[in-house]
Amino acid sequence: MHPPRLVRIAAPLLIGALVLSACGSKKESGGSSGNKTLTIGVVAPLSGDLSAVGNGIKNSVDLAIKQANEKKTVKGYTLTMDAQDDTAKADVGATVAAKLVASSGVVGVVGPLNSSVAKSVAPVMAQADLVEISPSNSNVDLTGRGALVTGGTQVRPYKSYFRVVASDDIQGPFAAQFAVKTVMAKTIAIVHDKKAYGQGLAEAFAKEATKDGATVLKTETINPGDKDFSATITKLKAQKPDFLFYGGEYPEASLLTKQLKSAGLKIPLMGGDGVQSDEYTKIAGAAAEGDYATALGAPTDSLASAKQFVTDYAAAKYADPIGPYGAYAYDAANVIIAALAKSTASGSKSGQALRDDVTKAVQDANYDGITGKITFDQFGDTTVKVLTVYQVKSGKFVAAKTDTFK
Amino acid sequence: MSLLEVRDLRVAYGAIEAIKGISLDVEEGQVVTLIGTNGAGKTTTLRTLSGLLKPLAGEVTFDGKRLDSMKAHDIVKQGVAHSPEGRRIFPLMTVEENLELGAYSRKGGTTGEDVASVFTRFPRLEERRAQKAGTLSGGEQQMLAIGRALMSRPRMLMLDEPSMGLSPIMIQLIFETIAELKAAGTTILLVEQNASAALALADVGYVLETGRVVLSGPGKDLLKDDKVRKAYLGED
Amino acid sequence: MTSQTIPEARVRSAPDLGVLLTGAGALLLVGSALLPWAGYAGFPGKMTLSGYPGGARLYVLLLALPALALLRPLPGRAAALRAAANVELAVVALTVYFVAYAGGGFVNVGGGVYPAMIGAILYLVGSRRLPTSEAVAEGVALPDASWRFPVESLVVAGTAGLALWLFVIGLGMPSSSIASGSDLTLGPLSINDVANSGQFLAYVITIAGVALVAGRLGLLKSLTIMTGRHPKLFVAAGFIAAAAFPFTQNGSGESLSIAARIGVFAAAAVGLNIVVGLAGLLDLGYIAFFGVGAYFGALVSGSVTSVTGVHLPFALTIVLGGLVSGIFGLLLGAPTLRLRGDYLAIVTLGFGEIFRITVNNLDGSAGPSLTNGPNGVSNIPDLALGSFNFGANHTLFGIDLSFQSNYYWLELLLLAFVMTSFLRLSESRIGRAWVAIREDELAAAATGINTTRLKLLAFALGATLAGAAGTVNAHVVKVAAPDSFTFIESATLLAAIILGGMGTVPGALLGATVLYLLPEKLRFLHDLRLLVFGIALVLIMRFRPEGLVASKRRAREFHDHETDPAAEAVA
Amino acid sequence: MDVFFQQLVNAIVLGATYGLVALGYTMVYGIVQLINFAHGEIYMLGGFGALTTYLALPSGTPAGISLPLMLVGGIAVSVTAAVIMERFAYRPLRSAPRLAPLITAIGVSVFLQELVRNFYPHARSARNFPQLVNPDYQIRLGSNVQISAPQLLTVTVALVGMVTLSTFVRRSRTGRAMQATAQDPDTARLMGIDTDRIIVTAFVLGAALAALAGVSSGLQFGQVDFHMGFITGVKAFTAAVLGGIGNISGAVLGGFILGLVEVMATQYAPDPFSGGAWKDAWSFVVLIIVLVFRPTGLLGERVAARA
Repeated sequence: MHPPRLVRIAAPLLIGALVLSACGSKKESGGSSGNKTLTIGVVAPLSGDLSAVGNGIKNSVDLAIKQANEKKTVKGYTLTMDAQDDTAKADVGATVAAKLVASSGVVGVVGPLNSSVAKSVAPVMAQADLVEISPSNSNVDLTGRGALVTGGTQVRPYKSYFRVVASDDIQGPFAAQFAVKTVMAKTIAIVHDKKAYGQGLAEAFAKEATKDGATVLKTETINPGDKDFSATITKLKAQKPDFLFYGGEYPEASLLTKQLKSAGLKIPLMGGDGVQSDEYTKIAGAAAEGDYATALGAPTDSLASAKQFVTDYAAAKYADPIGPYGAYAYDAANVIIAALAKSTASGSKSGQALRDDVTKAVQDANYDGITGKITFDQFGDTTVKVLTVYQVKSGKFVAAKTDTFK
Repeated sequence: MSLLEVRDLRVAYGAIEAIKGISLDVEEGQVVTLIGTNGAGKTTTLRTLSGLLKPLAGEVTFDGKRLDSMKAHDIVKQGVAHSPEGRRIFPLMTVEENLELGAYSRKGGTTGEDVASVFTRFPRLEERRAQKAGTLSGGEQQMLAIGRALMSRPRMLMLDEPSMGLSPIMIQLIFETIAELKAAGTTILLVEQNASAALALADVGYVLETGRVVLSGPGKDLLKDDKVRKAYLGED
Repeated sequence: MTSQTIPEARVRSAPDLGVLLTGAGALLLVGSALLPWAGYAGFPGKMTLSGYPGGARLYVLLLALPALALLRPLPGRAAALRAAANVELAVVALTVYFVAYAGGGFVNVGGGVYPAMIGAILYLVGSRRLPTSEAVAEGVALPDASWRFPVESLVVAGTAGLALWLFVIGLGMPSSSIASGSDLTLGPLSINDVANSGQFLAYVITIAGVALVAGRLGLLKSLTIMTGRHPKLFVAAGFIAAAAFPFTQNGSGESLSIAARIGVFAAAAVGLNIVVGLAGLLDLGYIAFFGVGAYFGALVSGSVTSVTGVHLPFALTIVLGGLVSGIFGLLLGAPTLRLRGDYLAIVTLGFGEIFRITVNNLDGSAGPSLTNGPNGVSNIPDLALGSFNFGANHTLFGIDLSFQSNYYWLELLLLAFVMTSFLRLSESRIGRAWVAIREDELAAAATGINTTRLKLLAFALGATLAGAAGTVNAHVVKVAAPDSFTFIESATLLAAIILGGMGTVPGALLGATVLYLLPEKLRFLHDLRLLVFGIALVLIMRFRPEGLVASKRRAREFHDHETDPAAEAVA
Repeated sequence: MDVFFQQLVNAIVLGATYGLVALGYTMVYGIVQLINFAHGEIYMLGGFGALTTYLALPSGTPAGISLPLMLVGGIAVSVTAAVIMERFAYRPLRSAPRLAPLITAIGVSVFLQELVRNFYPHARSARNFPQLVNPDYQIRLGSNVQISAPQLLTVTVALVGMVTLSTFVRRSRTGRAMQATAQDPDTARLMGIDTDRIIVTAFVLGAALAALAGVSSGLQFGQVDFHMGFITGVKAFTAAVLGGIGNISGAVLGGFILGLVEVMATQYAPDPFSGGAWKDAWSFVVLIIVLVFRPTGLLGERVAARA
């Protein structure tokens, strides 16, 4: 008689259990050192098209937590990470946010990547006063800045939401001023990927560039995931631009600049912090030479801590690259860790009291990060108005100009 | 030993047994016919013999080889050709291409001779050789189906309802063709609803009822049988 | 209740070896469940305690209980015990494996593990030696007596409650890497991932095992007879149990949030089931109708990001959202429904994409200003019914309820409404006409059914239900953005009803639950999550191509197909 | 006018890839009525197969040697994957309800993407693909109209692939058997055709052509990534339906029309509905209009649907 299927599966499993686990050392019963545990959550797309960027964020937070545990930054506590995959979708974001809120050990969250996801995550976090720092959201509405653009008063929509990157209405105009006043661009083509980040940035750029006197061509869009942009390039080429601003992220930007140049339209491409990545120069190769990208803060490669971060990240052998937002995520995590250290120093708190304290501590943060000094205004926006324009020289982004946005 | 021996064949569709144990023999050079009402299991028998259906039980032996576990495309290679019910010609191919496909099982070798002989038998097809088969009339399609079956140079030809849906003139023509084939020594297993014409031609006939053989014998005898006359020839 | 008279000869005078071994195995297992299984703290279920069958030990105990049947020969007991023993071995092996693995080695297991392993093997060996000639268990109905109704009602209601309770326990099992006092990490997986996933797997296997045992003993058949006699009671009990769910959550919103999402997903799946399951129209763009409802709901929600500035009462919003979506269904359906099968599929896919592209573009720059483009309509305010604010936590009967429970109840109402609509429709004349169209459109037309009008109706009704679900969902997730309405969403919905079993309500519910929970509970696999999900889809279709809950009708069709693709050939 | 002709060139290049991938959809669909959603992933695997081959070759191998080897490597990987997929995922479902294989196909598609993402080294973001054909090498077709060398290669490979396939299907014995199986599988078996083998052949041919498309896409854009198959897959499927699914010339025609619509919508569609943001919507609008007037696609001839 043949043994039934379950036995055939279970028997090897049983034997495997014995064999595999026969080796191993006896552990003292009663658990570990008596440290209490606090958890930092991460909300980012960990699967799907954006998984490389999302995992870069997750890994950077992981690195920050490991280093904090080694240095015992938060005394008496061990930090762990709870990374949740939002699959870049708003509704999934709401669910994982509820999940993080529900686990009392979670005292702070880094993420999410997408502004659209943030809009469903932030309300849930605000409800529980669980602090959330995004390493990448730049949409103006998240901190109520949208009202400023239309001339209203700014009201903070989510009381526990913070971000360490500049909103579109700062980064875009900063880039535009550089393009028009420093590069002396006259006819500017604008392309974006029709996503919240890309479009917001491109529109802010276009507005400022027009104001500064440049001719801005009708905005063109490309679809994320497409590879062949020749139709758009042909259309632009006929209008003879001398500068191109791209709102979007590096995967499309690198292909765009390559195709731009091989089509004979040899003009510089400029992007925001979504483009300012080593991956961009790696993929685009020689075509990227002379291109520009902006990023918040002073040049990171001038800071020893930033260099150390890149080295440590490489040493940890993560499967995914740092990506454009890894450094910001690392800083965001460290801001939360610093806030934790402060909140727990005065005595052992837990639950809602600790969350409230951490949110307050983040609001008052004054932290020297690898992307520069981090402080927040009353709406959760970074107060840093220092931005840097980078230019690709010999295959690397090199700081071209650092300035305070006015 | 007969060319085709079927022993206690049983076939089911899901839980419904359509053939409940049929045995029959076809001798080399004979025309054998299966008659019966709708649902008696005639077509199912042919489809099982050619391998389109898998039998539940029973044996099918053709020229000493077991067919019951063979796949349909291998059975053709044994020399069993099946012209299916409803003709089932390939509508988007030309008449000539349809015929060529009939010879598919004979790997290599020329087909020109066979095509020519089909055209001799059915001059109408030659006129339409380059026409899409789907545009032919019903009778022409039936000629094509028979011609296509002949292309494999079968040792036994199975014809399923060749007269169905045709005009009286066409029916006559088809039966003449079968008679000619018989005269040329072709072994034929014929399924027909037109029982009188079939029995008149057949050496042996089997009467099927709800999946069983209820009567068998020489075609001429069956033609005279009272029960058969009542049930299948519409006589009182 | 399944006892029947057993022929005297079958009852052996002396217990045979099989009975002895099985009994000994079961006793060992019961004993082992009372001993510690882990030599270290941290594994869920207080595995270091003795005298307390916590965690997976409870499952071990539970699966040993069928051995009580040894005391009295019941029909089907040998088969039942064999099933129990198989599952028991799997649970023991799995748990030992996970305890040892999470503990860093076999040396860290507790003393209860050894009797458990020996017991499981004895149990299995013994059960395989039991005499098999015993009668097969039949489902039994209670005799017609005055006490039948109350007893049956209790059983039926209890079953519904039990099923939901089991589901709730499974849902509540932690599956993420939230720490619980350990600092160990094992490669990419934390110790808690391992432990939690081990316990979750053991739980799922145990439930499947208990169901198998009950099936072998004829209990499931009896249950089917009873629930079949009181269908309304069964459904009502199910809903009452579901409605009570938030009271079990201690004010936490996590499980409720997941359950609410399953609810809205299931509601959409049931709606799609009208189009695909009943009328047989393959729709690959169904999520667009859901999106129409979501956008409509968002635009009239009074959100500051809505260009309309309108704030309608929510009850009106649902109705109008459904209607608007239904009108879109008519517009889509009218020109395209004469297309056949897969052509219709690609057209619906196309419409779905056109919808997504359009809402992404209606932002005033690439098109007229309506939807805020990629930013979506966000900051949707919480619902308020009079003074009751959906966004606030409440206390009811002294129990804390997180704000998610308000939305959960809303989704439950929606689901009840959609399910009722589906059942009413499927049993109506229209429903039967749809099935006729699905089976053979030409024949249906020949019997005088106006196929075009009915197909259009199916499309419009499906769209209406999706639209209503969409308006609700917009308020739950607080944003309507184009990202949520991609082709993958439509494909997942379609997969839910095919996986569950087409054309049935329980199928759609189960499919939606499995498809939603599977990736959720696979989160411990981190990067390999979707990989395993893909394999799971392939395997489920491989072994249950007719779906998990096949309607009797479809199961029959499927089995006809198995032997003969051309069933018309019986001549 | 230059702009128009340049856009025409762009359209042909774009359409060539769509057409090449569409052939795989159309062949498999024509024979087993299965929408093989995982076909886009076969295209992706072709690109990765070629990349692997390139990396395995000693550096400095001349393009004249490495390019053909890469094609072979890409085809080998795609074909192997397609054969395994057919054998273990689809064949067991041949008599299952019609929609079951659709879910299997989605499962296979997710599985293949994740397989590459997780297990191909550094494939989580795009991997650079060797630019063996210099994209800066431009061939002038007019005063201001040009085509780059990799684009020309894409078109050439596609045309050769299409012509070879259509000749094979129309002239060869196996091709005839494929046609017969597509029109009537049962009767095809009665002709002595091993339909199982024919189905595998359809998968193999489709995979080989998809691999060609995958490799030429890698050469043209200088990168391959794990999700490149999804969008191309959907577009190619659309192209196949547009041309009349099951019809080989139709798939090619559909591919080119789709390319043309996308490119021309980018340039010429009336504002504000022009540009990349709307081009895919235009594609589907054209598809729907075509199907409303020709319910079986442009060249679809099967009047009496068999499914």
